[in-house]
Amino acid sequence: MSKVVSMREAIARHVNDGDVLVIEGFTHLICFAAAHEIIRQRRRDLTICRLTPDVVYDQMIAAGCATTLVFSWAGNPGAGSLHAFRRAVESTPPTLAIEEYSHFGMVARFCAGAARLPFWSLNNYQGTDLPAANPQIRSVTCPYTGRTFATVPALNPDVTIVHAQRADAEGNAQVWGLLGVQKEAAFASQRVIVVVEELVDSAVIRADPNRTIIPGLIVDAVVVEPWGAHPSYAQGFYDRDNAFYLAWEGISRDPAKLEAYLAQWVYGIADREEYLRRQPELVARLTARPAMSGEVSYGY
Amino acid sequence: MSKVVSMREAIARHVNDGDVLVIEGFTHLICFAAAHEIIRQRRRDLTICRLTPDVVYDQMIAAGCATTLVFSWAGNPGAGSLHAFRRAVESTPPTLAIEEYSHFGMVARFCAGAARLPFWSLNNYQGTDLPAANPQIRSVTCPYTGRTFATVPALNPDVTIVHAQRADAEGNAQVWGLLGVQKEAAFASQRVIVVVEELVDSAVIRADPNRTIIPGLIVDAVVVEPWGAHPSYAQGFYDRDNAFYLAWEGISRDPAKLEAYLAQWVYGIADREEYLRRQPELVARLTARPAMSGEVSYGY
Amino acid sequence: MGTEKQRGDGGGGTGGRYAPAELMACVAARELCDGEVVFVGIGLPNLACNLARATHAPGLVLIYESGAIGAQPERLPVSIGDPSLVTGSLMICGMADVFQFFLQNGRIEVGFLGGAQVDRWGNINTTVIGDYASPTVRLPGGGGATEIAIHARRTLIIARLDPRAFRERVDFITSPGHRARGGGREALGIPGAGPTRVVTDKAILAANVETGELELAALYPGRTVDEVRAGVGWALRVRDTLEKVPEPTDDDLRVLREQVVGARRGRGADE
Amino acid sequence: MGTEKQRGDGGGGTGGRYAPAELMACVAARELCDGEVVFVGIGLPNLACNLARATHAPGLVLIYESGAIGAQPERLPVSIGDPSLVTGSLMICGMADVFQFFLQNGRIEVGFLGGAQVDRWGNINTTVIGDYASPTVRLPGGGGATEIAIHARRTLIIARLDPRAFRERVDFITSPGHRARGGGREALGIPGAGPTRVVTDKAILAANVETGELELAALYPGRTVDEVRAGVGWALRVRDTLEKVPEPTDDDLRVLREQVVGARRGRGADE
Repeated sequence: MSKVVSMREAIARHVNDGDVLVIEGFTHLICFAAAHEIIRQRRRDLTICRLTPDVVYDQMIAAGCATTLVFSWAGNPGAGSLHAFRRAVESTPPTLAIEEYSHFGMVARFCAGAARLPFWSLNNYQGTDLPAANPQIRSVTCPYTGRTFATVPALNPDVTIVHAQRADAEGNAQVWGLLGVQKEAAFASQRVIVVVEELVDSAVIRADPNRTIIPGLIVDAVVVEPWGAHPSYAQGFYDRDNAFYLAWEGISRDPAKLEAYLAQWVYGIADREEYLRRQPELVARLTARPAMSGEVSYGY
Repeated sequence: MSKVVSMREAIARHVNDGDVLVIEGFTHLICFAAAHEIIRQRRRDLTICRLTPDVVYDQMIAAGCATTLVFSWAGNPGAGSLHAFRRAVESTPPTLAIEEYSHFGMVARFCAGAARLPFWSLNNYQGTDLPAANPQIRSVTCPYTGRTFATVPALNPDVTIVHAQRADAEGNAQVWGLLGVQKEAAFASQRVIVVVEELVDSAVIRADPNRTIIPGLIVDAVVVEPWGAHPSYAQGFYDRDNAFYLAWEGISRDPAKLEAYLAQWVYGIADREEYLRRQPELVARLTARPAMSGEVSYGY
Repeated sequence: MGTEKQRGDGGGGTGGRYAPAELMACVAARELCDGEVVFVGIGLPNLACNLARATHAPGLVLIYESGAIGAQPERLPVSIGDPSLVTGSLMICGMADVFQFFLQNGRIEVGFLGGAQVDRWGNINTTVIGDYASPTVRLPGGGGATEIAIHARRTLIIARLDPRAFRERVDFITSPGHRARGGGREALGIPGAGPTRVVTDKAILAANVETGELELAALYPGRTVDEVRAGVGWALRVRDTLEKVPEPTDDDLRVLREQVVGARRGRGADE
Repeated sequence: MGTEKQRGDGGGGTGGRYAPAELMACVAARELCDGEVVFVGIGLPNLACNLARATHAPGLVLIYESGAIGAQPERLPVSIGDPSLVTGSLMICGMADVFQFFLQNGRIEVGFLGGAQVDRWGNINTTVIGDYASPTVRLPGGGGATEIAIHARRTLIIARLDPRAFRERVDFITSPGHRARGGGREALGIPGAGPTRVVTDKAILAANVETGELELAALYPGRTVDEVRAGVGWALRVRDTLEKVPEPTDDDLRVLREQVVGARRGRGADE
């Protein structure tokens, strides 16, 4: 049975005020379209979790959606700072609570969540100030060696939004290129929204089942949103808009400019389709040139 | 630099008497060619580990290569018993030592080994007699909930042999279809031998990097051995030889027949090439019919 | 478990219209609801799941511990890792994901279990007959049956009645039932509900909701309580009102024989 | 760290034949041996690794924490997850594998680290200036730098000399050096050897094999010990015999400018 709905409907149905929300994707496949709809629907008191808050969460922080950020690296990748984030945590008192790990720690939290274990063990954090800064980083003793290892608690979001290159109507989703922690985040979550560049027939999925990273049986809604990851990218579809990431340094540094950006590109438009219609040069500038994978046979 | 060697050379160089050896592959891609060469080279005192010993380890047990078996299910999949195994453990005293887990337990042991953690935690074994039968199954207390969880110790083999559909000369190996625990076993191992149906140019690997499950940087030797997994199968290349698995019930039940089998099909031949030359009907009977995956683009 | 073997042992059903194995497959199939996520085993469970998928439960999601998710086998798989489970499936994942992200995660709604020995609490032994250290008969072992018994939201046991199989006590607990080593499921922190129903060749046993003890819940057409009691090694309780088990319809049998069993286009053993 | 920026600030080298950033990239490249497995960061480390790969270390294996293994970027990646790191790489894996199976497994031979603050023991702070709870300047945080500092078999630090950066003590230990919170690496059970060399814009500092303290080990052409001391916030020890750092050859500079930096065929920022 089809789970395809509009982005408006998916967010309205599955993202509530106060939720623990994850929009994952490491540089690749970051679903800005979902974040913009959450901002438009004025969700509040969210705990937003990502390894790299990135411009996507800087926008949600600026829009007042979030009260807490769980993260491991809060910069603008290759371009500078996330100034909305910095203003929030550098003000006294801070207007945003933070819970901080390293990348490995965040990955381990998603692994534990996906495996439905309350903790995950890792050989990490010795000699650092992170455990003192975050009491959720604890330890266990190995029953074989007697050595102690760090632990992080499971992260089980209320809702996780994953952007994928393609899926069928039931949400069997395929991703290639960088995988980040999309699979772990989806399995860890109570609800899952899959957003895709392309809706395909199940036959396309079944022709190459090893490419499926998220099975439909854990998916609640499927949204078809071409260019939904811009200004991040979708391997095989469009390139990263580095110009925008660099421009964000200037936009986010000035609260007035940031407000103006949100007014024009988020509140001021209805949906991603209008977002694209208003900047037709994107397609010409960023559409990917083909680089084909070749085929394999699944026959027997 | 190329790591391609003959099977004879790979086994002579990398498999020693007394080693902890893993030939993995869950029903799919079980490297019988390597097992037969190990038998031919008369390795002794091996600790052999697999989720499913399968016919491949029944043959090695019958040939006297192994002193210990680490496993989780010792049947002939879909066909009956492994009688060499049963004779060894049912005799008094047993002539084969065993260390037994469930599938999940074995998988967790490989995960710990691959992550270089001495243990792995799982929510399992409550109410069963397995922990009493195997004191290596222990427990830890969760530092967040206070609940106790089972643990298994890391498995770090001396050498792991993985059969793959294809790899380049440096051992960057790609597998599709059932993946079993091949990746985890390889990363857990001190030495890795990759055996492939097809040696390909690195350009083929680089055209579809998401299919690579084992990177060349952890591989010590690459062996090109078409049909090296028969009577198991290689998706896209040849089907499982169910007739042989069924026949093994009769062969392995009778020690004389088993001896005769080893004399004719292992000791009696030089290598896998001769093994194939002597049963030309295999190719006609088991060659896979094509079922193509379709292509994706990695462009940007 | 080859199907020929069950066909071979002659119809126990009315007028030999079907073999006991066929009846068991049809009864087990009816235990599955459309859209459920099922952890499938080879043999009778595979027949039952594919029969259900071909009849009343087209939305059944078949998951095999080998890593095939949403499999649509075009032949009757001889092994749990048969290539026909891969071709045309919705997803293939490594076994670390199968056990951690699907099973331990609680995504499996129904698991099938069989066994050489089953006790009155639904504990199952697939490990050893006699002493573990010096066994009379060494069985294959647990495989995935231990974690399936612990994590599947409910399990169905399929086994033929025989007092040597249905015993007061099992020699070794491979898969925990309702009262296992150390106590009940809740006390042991076992997430799944355990074996709610046992499909045999003559009747259906079901676990008592309070005690967890297996009781006679339904008789197959033409079977008597005494026949069933003769196949069970403990004083079997009989429910006051027994469920009716309808005969397999001609349709069920046709689909089972033509589409499920007959579907096998396998090579090797299958030709 | 955009390369323009370093080009812009005018050649500190002899006759302005090269920019400080170019010199740092050339020096760092020489620290890498052919065939080594390197965990690459964006900016100078990326320049250094790709320069080494294009000159004396064609067999260098570049691994990015984003999951690209054996990357061959055809343009200068602006971010660590740039699509050019994926196209034509040897393997793409999830980040759970990157951190557990590659890094924690001990497969990474060299890791690059930078930081706002570095102390005399090689401890690095990329988290916060001032108090953690009420920061003066909130920095991005550790990202992968904590686990790289712990698990890479050795690390190279790249940073410009500045007494505000090279301090007696760092405000926060994000990445442990040779004497971190709670003691030395061995006592803390840290597997990697830690920061063996620090590549700056004027000199190379190296860790004392016994004490782990960073000492002046090599001066760049035309630089003096006093210049270096002026950029370090503690009483810097100077080794009796200083290594010689050869000037970048014209070949190095040509490859760096044409093949590495000039390779960028990126869009967006890159046009």
